[in-house]
Amino acid sequence: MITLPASINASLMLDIVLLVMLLVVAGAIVRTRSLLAAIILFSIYSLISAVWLVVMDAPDVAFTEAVVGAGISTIVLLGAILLTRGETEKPDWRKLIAPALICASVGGLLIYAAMGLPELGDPASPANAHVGRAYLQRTASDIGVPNMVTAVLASYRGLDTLGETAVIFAAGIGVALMLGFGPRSSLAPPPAQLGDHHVTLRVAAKMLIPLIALFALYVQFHGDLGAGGGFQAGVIMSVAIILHALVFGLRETMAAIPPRVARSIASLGVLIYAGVGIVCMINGGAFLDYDYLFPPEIEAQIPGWILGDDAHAPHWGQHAGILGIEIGVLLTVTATMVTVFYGFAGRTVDDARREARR
Amino acid sequence: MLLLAGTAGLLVAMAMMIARAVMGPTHYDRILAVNSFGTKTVLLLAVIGFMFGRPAFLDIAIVYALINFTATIALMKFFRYRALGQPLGAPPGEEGGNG
Amino acid sequence: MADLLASIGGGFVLIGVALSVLGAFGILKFPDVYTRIHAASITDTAGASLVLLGLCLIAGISLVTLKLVFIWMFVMLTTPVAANALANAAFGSGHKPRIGAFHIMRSDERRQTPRGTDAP
Amino acid sequence: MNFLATHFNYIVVVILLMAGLFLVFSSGNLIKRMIGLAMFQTSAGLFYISLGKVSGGTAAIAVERGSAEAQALAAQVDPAYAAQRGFEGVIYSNPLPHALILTAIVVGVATLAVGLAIAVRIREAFGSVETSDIEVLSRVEATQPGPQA
Amino acid sequence: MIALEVLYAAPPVLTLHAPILLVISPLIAACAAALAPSARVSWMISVTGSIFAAWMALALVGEAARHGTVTYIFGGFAPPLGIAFHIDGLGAMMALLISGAGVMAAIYSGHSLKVEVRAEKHTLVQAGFLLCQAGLLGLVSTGDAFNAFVFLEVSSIGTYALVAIGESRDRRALPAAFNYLIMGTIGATFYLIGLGFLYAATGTLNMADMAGRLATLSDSTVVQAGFAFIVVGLGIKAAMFPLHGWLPGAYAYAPSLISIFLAATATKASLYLMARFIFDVFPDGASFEQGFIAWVLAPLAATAAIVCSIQAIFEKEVRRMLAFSSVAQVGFILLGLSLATSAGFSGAMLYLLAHALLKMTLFMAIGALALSSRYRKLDDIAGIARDAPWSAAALAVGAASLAGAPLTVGFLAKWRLIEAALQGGQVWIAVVLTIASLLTLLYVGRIIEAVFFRPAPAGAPRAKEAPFGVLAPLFVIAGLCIWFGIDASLLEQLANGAARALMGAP
Repeated sequence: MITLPASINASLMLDIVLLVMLLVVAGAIVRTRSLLAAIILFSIYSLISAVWLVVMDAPDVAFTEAVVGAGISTIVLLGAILLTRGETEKPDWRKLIAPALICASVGGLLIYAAMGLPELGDPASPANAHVGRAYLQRTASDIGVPNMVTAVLASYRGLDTLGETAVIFAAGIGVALMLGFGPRSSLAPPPAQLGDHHVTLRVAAKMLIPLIALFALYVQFHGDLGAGGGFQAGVIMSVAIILHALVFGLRETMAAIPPRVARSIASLGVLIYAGVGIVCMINGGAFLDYDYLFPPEIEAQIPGWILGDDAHAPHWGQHAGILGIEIGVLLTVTATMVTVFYGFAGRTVDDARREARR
Repeated sequence: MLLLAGTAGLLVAMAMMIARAVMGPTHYDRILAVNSFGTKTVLLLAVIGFMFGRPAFLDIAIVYALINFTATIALMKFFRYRALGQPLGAPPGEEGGNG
Repeated sequence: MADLLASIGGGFVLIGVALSVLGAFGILKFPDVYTRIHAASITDTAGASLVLLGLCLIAGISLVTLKLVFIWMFVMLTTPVAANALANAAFGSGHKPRIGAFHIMRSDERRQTPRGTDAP
Repeated sequence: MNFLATHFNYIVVVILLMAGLFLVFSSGNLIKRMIGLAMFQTSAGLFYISLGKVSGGTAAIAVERGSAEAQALAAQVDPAYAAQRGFEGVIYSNPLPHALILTAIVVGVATLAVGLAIAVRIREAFGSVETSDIEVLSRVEATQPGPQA
Repeated sequence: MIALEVLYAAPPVLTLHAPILLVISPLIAACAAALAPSARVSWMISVTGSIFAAWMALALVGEAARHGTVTYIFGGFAPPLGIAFHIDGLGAMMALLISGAGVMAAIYSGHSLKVEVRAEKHTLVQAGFLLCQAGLLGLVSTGDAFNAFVFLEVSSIGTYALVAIGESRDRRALPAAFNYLIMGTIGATFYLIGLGFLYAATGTLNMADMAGRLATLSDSTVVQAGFAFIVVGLGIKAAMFPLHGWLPGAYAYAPSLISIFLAATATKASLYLMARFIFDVFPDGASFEQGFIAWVLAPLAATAAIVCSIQAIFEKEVRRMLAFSSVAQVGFILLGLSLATSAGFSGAMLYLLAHALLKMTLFMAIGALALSSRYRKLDDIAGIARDAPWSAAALAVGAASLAGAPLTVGFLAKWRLIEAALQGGQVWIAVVLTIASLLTLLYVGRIIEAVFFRPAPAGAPRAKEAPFGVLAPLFVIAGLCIWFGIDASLLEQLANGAARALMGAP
């Protein structure tokens, strides 16, 4: 009696309300001249889209959007405005005409084209009928994991995800090249003031950090059963490390995980991913063909009960392959996000002046 | 039906938070709004999961509850110290973190 | 039995949501940041607790309940701490509460106050 | 009007896309432009997700056939709709756009990080993150004789 | 031709996996370079990885010549379910071009980076360079449209930061890189949106499958919008005329390792993808496509060829001049493509290869001259031929080739294009090509005049000749410019194979 008979309509209602909220927030972001307000509103924007994504049956994407939009993006943006300062200048309205015209015409074209799209939720639309349906029908027999998004991401389109890992790695390299070198200020604790000892925060953080890390591992290894996976787990893990740096200071964190080590771990992750693919190649399959991850004589030795029941036995390679690449993704993402945070948080405006003079 | 009403209520509360975040007037109001918005999002995600019969989505709510905290700390440090990398002062007698 | 529990749970959810809405109303209407923090942190924790309790009743005993308990723990841990940090930051940066008989010490007086004491 | 109801998602997504693009083009502040760019990319993801929604569907995480959860999910679907479309049991939404957009979000955050890092260096080198200031300073640079080794 | 067969030879096991080895060898080398303990080691890794990729590209050229299209299926799932690489003559040619340019740039970087970038950053620069290479190689190999987006971004993200590190010599590198990032990301997102429309219309992401399904859909507004967004998105990435604003800065201020590699490959890879979509994926007879080619692509390309050549003439900074010239030359290639005939394609492909060679020569030579004197403007290198005769000679070869002097590869390529235009009955294209070539002569003349015939500015310190490590790759490429100008059979073979692939012939 609690579940709704007409939940289709409930989801449609939610869909519309959330989209209107998105519109309002987007409008506010465009209008505001305060950078900080824009950042705060942007984090609300990604929160709303995360909820909307859940309503649209995309919990994996919602997960990513929540951890990225509300976590990493916000922190990185904050770091950036700390190092740049300033609000935006009041724009000259004459300079807004051309962009407005471009956007209006592109938008008009898009809306006109969108009229030809199949209506929302049409199960017979080409997008849902062709390849999409094939994944729904074949995942159970091909891959044998319940989460079909993970199946598509890690196995059917595993090469995309290798590319994605490479993109993250490249971003880590980019930020390290930009901000990771040069002198670092002493990062002394701030002058003591009344009420500045933050016992509450330190205690809460000490309790939370291990919990967050544990939860990241849960997300990591639960990824083929429920929403989650290597990327989400990596971001969560990096958030644990970032929280440590925020509360106990960057220097402590850097002592535990030096920047160079973080960069090395990032490249190690990509290597692990590519390595899984190469092992498949060596055993006679194509790149990333996890069915060849183990030579047949070894695979025959693996009892089916390891994965719960005998029905899973033929998918042992798939499971192990997905596990392997997800570990690679986890390492790269964690290390890269930490590198990015080091880059932004490890600089101060003084450093910048010193570097500029040099 | 109760859950649907709950969802609607949470949406109303979220809309109010958006209004506060847009209006300001100080940045602290905005942070308060985003923090409170986050808590309501967590609840909404949980309720939606039940309403749609997929309570497994609670993971997203958990992760958001965790990340909300970190983001708020970052914002707080932003105001208080104008830097993200400094340690938060320890009480007298405790040396950890002063490095 | 399960239906009854579910109905009770739904009731809890509704009460919790109503609290949240009230809090939101407070955040919208109260005059300054401290009173708003006050409105937000109390209703958020209480509202969240009630909603999550209600959902627990609906879910029965399972992994889901455990997750709900985790969420509750995190909310209880983070919301008050964040509110504290926020008020601290606002106060430290010199925002004066608008209502109440507060006399904000000037910064030179503040330095003389021994560490660890609460603000007046 | 009917079009508005069935294509509401696409219209909103287009407006969001254009809001992001407008911010990129119109703002003089580099950080603000990066926020616009991030909005633009996020909204492109919303477009794909809208494409992959199936009415009456649920997330593409398989529930065990015949389990209580599966029965509850199947019961949510309007039987007339299911019969008309030839569905049986639980309906799942299309997982492919979800996988694609996961990748796209990752690309987005990578771009954001690198872009902001460059913006920070611009502030350090030019003392400003306003496009107008940077243009003026660059033009000054172009008229100076090149430094000799 | 026996010599070629020897070149193409690779052990069967490698040939079997050549498509993926082509892409992951630079990728793995990138990880190894990031882990490398010293700049020297990372340089060696970079060179090794690039050479291995080039070897695989050669093997693929041979395979594509023998079998038409090489298909490599990933994960054991046949497309459209899985991702597959489809490498035909065109893809193989592009792969060879990119990996060849990669090898040369990598060797060159052994010395140039030392001067341009602080030593502690070298490992990461090499890693970024290799990632960029891997991304471009993936882009030209893949048969999956979304996978192409991913590879496009792999190559772009690292490049943005690599352009920006040119700041140590000229701080304008930073705004240039930022601009590049904004425009590049908008381009990529436009591509993503366009692809979304195509996906909505066809339900697939595999290009071959998509082409089959689009054949009956050319009236749909959804498909047309998809076409528009993909072309504009890739047009930004390829610096198509009105969308080229990011390019001069990005090329001019980047470290020479990057500007050499980008000038030879980056826009061309996007151009490749655009050609794939226009001629392979979208139905050939569609009226919107023909209208686009006749009324948008060709006029814009012609404008680019003329306007950007003029801009180059009035540009004072050498590298920016060459960058504007690149935009103009992209116009040349697009004009060839817009003929939509076999001769036009083959001419355009020949031009693409020739341009890559000669632009590499020019950027390498300019980089070599800049090693000892940090100049920016044309006046600063006046009379430098006296101090650095070898670099200046190579510069002359590149410049002559760009101007289309006989006995250089540039001449042959221009000749083929004009010939194709006349054959196709498009006289105006031939006229535009001729005018633009004459304009090219003007700015090339300015460079030659400054370097060889003007006295050095009084009081300027004398420049030094570049070391052997820089001159060797420079002379290899400059030599190729001349060699192919005399005997272009190899280039023509590649270009014809590519043109055949675009025409859809087996």
